[in-house]
Amino acid sequence: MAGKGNENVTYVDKSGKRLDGRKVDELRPIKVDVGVLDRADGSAYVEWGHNKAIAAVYGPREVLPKHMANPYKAIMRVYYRMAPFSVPEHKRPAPGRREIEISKVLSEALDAAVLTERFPQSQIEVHIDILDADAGTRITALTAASAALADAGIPMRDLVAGVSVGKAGGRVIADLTKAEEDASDAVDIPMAILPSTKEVVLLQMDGILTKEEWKDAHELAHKAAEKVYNLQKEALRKRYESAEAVEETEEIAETKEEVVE
Amino acid sequence: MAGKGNENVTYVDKSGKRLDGRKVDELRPIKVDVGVLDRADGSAYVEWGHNKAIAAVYGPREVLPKHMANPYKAIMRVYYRMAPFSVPEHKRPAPGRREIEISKVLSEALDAAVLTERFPQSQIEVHIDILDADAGTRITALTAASAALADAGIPMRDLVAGVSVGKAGGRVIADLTKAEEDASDAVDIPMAILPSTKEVVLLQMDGILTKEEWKDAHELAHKAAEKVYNLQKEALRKRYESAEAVEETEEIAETKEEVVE
Amino acid sequence: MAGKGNENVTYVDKSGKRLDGRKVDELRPIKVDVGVLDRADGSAYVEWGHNKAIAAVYGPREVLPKHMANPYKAIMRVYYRMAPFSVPEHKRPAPGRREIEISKVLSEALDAAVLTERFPQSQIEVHIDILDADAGTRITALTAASAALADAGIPMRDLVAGVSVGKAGGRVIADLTKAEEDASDAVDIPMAILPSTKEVVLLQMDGILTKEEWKDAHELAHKAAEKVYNLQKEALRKRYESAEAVEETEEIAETKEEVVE
Amino acid sequence: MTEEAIWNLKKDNIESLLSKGERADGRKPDEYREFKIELGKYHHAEGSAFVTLGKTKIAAGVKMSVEKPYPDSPDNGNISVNAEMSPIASPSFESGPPREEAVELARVVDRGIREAKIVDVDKLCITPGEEVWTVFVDLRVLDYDGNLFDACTLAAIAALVNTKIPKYEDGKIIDGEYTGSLPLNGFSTMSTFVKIGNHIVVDPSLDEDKVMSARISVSVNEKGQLCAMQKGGIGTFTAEEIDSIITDRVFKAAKPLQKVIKDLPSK
Amino acid sequence: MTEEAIWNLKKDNIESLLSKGERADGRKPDEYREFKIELGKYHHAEGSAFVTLGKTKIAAGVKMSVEKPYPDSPDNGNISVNAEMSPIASPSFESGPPREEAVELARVVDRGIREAKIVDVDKLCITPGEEVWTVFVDLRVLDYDGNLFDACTLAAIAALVNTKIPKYEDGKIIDGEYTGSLPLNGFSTMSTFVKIGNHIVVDPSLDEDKVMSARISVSVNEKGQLCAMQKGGIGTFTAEEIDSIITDRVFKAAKPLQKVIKDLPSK
Amino acid sequence: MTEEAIWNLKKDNIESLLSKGERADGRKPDEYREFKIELGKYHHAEGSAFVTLGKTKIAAGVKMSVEKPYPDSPDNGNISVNAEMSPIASPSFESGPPREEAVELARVVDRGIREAKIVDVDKLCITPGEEVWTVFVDLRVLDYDGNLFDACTLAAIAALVNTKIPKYEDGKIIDGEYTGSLPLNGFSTMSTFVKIGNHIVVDPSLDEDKVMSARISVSVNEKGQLCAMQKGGIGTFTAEEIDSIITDRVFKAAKPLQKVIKDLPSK
Repeated sequence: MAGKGNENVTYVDKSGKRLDGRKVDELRPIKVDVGVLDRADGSAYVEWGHNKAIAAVYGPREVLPKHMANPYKAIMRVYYRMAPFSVPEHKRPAPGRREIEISKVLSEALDAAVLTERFPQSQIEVHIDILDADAGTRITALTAASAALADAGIPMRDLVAGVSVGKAGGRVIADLTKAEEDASDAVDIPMAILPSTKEVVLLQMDGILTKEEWKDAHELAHKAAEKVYNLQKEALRKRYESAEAVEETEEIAETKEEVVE
Repeated sequence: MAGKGNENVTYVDKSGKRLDGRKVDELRPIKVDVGVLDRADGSAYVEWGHNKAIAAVYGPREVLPKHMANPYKAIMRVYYRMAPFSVPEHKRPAPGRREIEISKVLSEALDAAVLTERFPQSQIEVHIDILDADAGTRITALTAASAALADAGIPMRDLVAGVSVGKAGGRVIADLTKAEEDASDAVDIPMAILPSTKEVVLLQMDGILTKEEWKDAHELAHKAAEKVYNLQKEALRKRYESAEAVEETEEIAETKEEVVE
Repeated sequence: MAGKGNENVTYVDKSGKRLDGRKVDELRPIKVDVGVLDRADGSAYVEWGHNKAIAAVYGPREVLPKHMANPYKAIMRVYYRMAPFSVPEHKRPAPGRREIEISKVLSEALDAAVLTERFPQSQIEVHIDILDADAGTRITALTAASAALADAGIPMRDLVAGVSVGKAGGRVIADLTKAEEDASDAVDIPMAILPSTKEVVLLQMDGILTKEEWKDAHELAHKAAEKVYNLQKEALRKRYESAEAVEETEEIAETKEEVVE
Repeated sequence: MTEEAIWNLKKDNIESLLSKGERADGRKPDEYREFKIELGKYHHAEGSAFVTLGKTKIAAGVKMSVEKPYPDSPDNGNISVNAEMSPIASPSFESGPPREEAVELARVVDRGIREAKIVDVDKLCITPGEEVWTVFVDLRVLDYDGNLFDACTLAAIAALVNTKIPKYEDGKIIDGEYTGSLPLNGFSTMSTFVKIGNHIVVDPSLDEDKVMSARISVSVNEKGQLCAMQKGGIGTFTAEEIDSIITDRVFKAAKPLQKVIKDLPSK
Repeated sequence: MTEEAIWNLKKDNIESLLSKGERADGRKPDEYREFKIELGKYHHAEGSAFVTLGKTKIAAGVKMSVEKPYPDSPDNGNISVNAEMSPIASPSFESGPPREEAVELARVVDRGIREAKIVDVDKLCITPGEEVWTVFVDLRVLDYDGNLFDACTLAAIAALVNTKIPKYEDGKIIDGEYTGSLPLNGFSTMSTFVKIGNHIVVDPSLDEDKVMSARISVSVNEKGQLCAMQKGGIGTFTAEEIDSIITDRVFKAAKPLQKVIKDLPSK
Repeated sequence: MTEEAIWNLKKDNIESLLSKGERADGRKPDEYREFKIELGKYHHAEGSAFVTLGKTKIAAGVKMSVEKPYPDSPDNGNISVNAEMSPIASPSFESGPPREEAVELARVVDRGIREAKIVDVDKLCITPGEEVWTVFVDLRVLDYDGNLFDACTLAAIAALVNTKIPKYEDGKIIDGEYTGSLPLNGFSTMSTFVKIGNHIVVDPSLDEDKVMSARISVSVNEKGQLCAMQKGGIGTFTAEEIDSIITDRVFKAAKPLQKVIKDLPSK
């Protein structure tokens, strides 16, 4: 993780403020919209600081090729992809090794939450497009994916809240920006948590950290997860209300069509 | 389309002659040979100016993988490929985006002519190799493909005649060469036409054209298609005559073989 | 084959000694170990001069996809791969054209020895990793593969002995090193032989050779094959003895496990 | 009922409406659905646009990159258009390398821009023969509700209008600093007509896209000239149908698009 | 019995043993299997190691190559780790391009080395902005008997310790001549714990790898600091489990590995 | 009858004929079918040939390209042979990247040319260490009626004989202008023998190719020296069979090919 940051940068000032004015445990602004796409079975759009991710969910549906199916549970297939314009240098469209690894860890994190045993022989697909990236894309993706799964009506033990904690300029902080990740002592710890039970379903770490710092970071992560969880629930509540309204309208529309036919 | 041509080039002189001596509505020399390959179900070789294309047809045959089959009609699969030595700079063997797009539009143009509904659950394959390229390869390919389909005995509503019209040096002309495509105001309009009904099954355009120019170009295209059509029919007639002769010989050969066995 | 070797190098001196002290018909040191891997059905590791190859065998097992199966015999699938660190310049991990060709000729050479007709509808896989390369990797690979097939209990008409003969500095010699392959008149002839019947199952040649030189080289090859054959048999004999010991142990272990369950 | 049978029923229904001069969503034959353009949504892109056309949604982003020019045009920058039709947008799209549909989409949008000479590539030279700007336009289809050609062209043109040129010093792009807007000459729009039975309508909805027999996309510049065309589909057009679209209907249909594009605020 | 059913039985068996504090092979929860490191086996590699951990076998080789540096680090060399999980090692591995398991393995091993700053990339510059050394570490899994993460990390680190820098003159690497050993700062080891039922053990055997619900790999440097982590598997860890592993168990478990790595003879 | 069964019948038939010293098409064991070479058919190629051997048809084209030399041969040009076995030529060929048959074909043809040192690569240097000519020989199999090795070698050699070197000025190839013919030293031909039962014949027809158990291709230069060999097929040759082919039969069989190649008009 350790970046090439100028050693003279003060990542947390005396009043406890960070480069962008946040407190050490403060998250960037997060916006969660659910049901943003028409064709997908479920969808969500998340803005998290400068990060922007859109997720679409399909399923449970038939597994192709069939011999890949699991007779005991649904298989989760997650495709995390970065738009070529989402990063400072134009990215080639084919998925790189980073995207392949992140797709795998996101798939495992979501699989831990989804009640896959209810849908044997089937698959659930999650497609995530990162449209803008600024440190924290995988947790933005995860937060969107989890909300999109709920939007698709896929039963889950809990929502999955993505958070990131870490270190910059000698201080343990929550939700690092790219500028903070460039600190020479930077540590980035993306995590995903099932907030109700505080179970950890994704955990990665890059950078040098002591045991003591880990304890602080870990505590910070669970607090942050709680906040993300509330935003997800709020977005789903809104969607549920508006969906009910839409369904009524659709019923009327369908009635009309029948008349036409 | 617009090329880097010298503005001082006179693309059509006062007597109506073009750089290579042709009149504005005159096509380059075209040669159509049918039944040129032994292993394919049908084949044709077309020379059109410097362009050289060979087409092989297989089918109707089984679709693999099976789930791609259509229960109502045969599917058309067209593979348009350029030999690495067919162009000024050595081309890599793997198909590029241009070849993929052209394969698609050729496939649609041929599908419009073939009575695909007679062969549900099956596929018809057309493989075309461009051995020499000089503006107009896709219509050379299409003309060869259409003749090869007829040679394979695939029923069609009509032959498909490929033509190209366009503009260079301010004049609407038929069948542009590479030199004409390099004009700074060049427009290229590859088309494919079912000559009996004048239906258009392929149409692409690159370059800036007015409505009025379009009308002239369109008229020219239908006239040109008639000429190509006659050449195709003539080649098939020749093939049909010689094929009858060959079939008689083959029957004798088969009789012999039976004796040997 | 002909290399860029210094013309002044004496590849065979007056006393008949080569650059590394070997006689013209002498092979480099060869070490054959059988049963070196736990998970494969059969395995072998061969060091041949600086060459190091490890081979794993699986099968006979089901063919996937099924329509590739042969109703009359097992199909042989051989994957010859070079480790990126096995050659002077770091090699990309994806198999190159050389690896694809060698996999094919090794597959044919092994197929000639294996009693494939005993296993219709099935496949036998041989995976070979070259960990160090110094002229003669394909015959090292073949020698390992053949021993691994025997270790897997696959019935064969005979073991396949890989050898290489050729020419350097005007002399016909056995088992060329990379230094000898760099001679300006170098000829390399990799061969594989079924020693019992002296049948040839692999033969390639690069470089300029006269008929007379061929005769000498051919004779040398059969002598060398005999030596390789003895080393393979010796290694299998050792393995067989120790395997019997191991099997007894395993039986005891299995008995224990049953008690535990 | 099989999916094929359902589409045949839908087709009959759409056709019988069209016979009465009606479309399922109440539009006239040459009328576009509502569309909306949002500019500059993506901060890492040098220019970007988010376009909705009906429920079709496209995210377009432009990245500028310094590259070696092609030997035959040492003084010109380059433009490259790519389109991704990922399963995000439709249950029938597949993941993996771009299939022929996505390749055609990208190449047709590219020609609509390239042939209209919208990007002034002469002004994108940094050092002749050494360094020029390449303009990468990437299109992500996010929701497929019909007519990707026109929606993607709108998004690409809008993203180009929104594009700034990064500051380039000592062989490096200075992240977040810019030296001006991308030099553009006019604009173009693309209008796609589809044939259903013997009826032809512009801006096909999803259902119209699925049941059409033939498609024609025509690109028109701000001067009312034609600048690119592409016919698709396994059906045919008569010569008269083609003439009617190309010399008349396309210019009427394109008006609302042209008006909006013309008024987009440049960077 | 299906394969799935067999694994469920195995899982029950392993769990019931773990409830009694026992493992199938007699180890304690935080105990590694026997491991062995052989250095310098492959003469074309600039450094190499052959590692066995239980019956897991890894061949690691390092090649040094001269490349152009990345624009944002003109004075630094680079390191690149790749892992091949070919069918040589297991009947369940497939040939072809690396699948997500092999990509994850390579990237986690890479981070365990990179984040611990083991290779002194500042000293791998030949000409700033022009030529730097790239250190290619290639891992070949030859026998899969569980716990590839720790075995591959051991093999990679050992191969680096064994690495010499080739002589480089007039733009060419002189084959077989060297100018010194690869500059290293300290070392790291990786320790992988798996959860089976509600038991957690280090260094999973093949069976433990197959029946585990969740996995966590923790990389620790020679100073006792954490330097990389990766959770895997579709199961979960409680916050307490994580803390116990990260702040306590990993340091105890890693001791034998650290001792051996520390004493490896450098080139 | 299955396809396999049909081939077994054919094989029996071919073998019983061979026992009487006859081939299905009336040839003697060491006799080639009729062949024909047309030169210079493709105007964009620097050299080209269209070869028919029986009904097998090959189009070969040569393109010359300026490239950076390999570091270990800074003064030499390079040659690269590629072969495409597309479905044009046979219902059993598949489209897609070259399969192992096409890779082997290209590499064996390449070695037959390279090892005979036909192309004088020393004379293909433009600026040592900077620019050299690469000679790309591309082979398109258009009709597969047996014996691709010999037909492709004929086509490749003929295309090389037909090749002119493009004019190269100021870092650019001048399209359509040439400075002389490609410098060649002698030539080679390839002769392929197949074993059916215990009979061996040259220049296999399609049926002979399909039923053969083993194949050997031997390349011979104009001085009567051997310069490349390749055994194929899952059958075996005895030591005596090999000797008979290599030291005797190949030289007789190759005569008509060598005569025609020798008399080809150079550019």
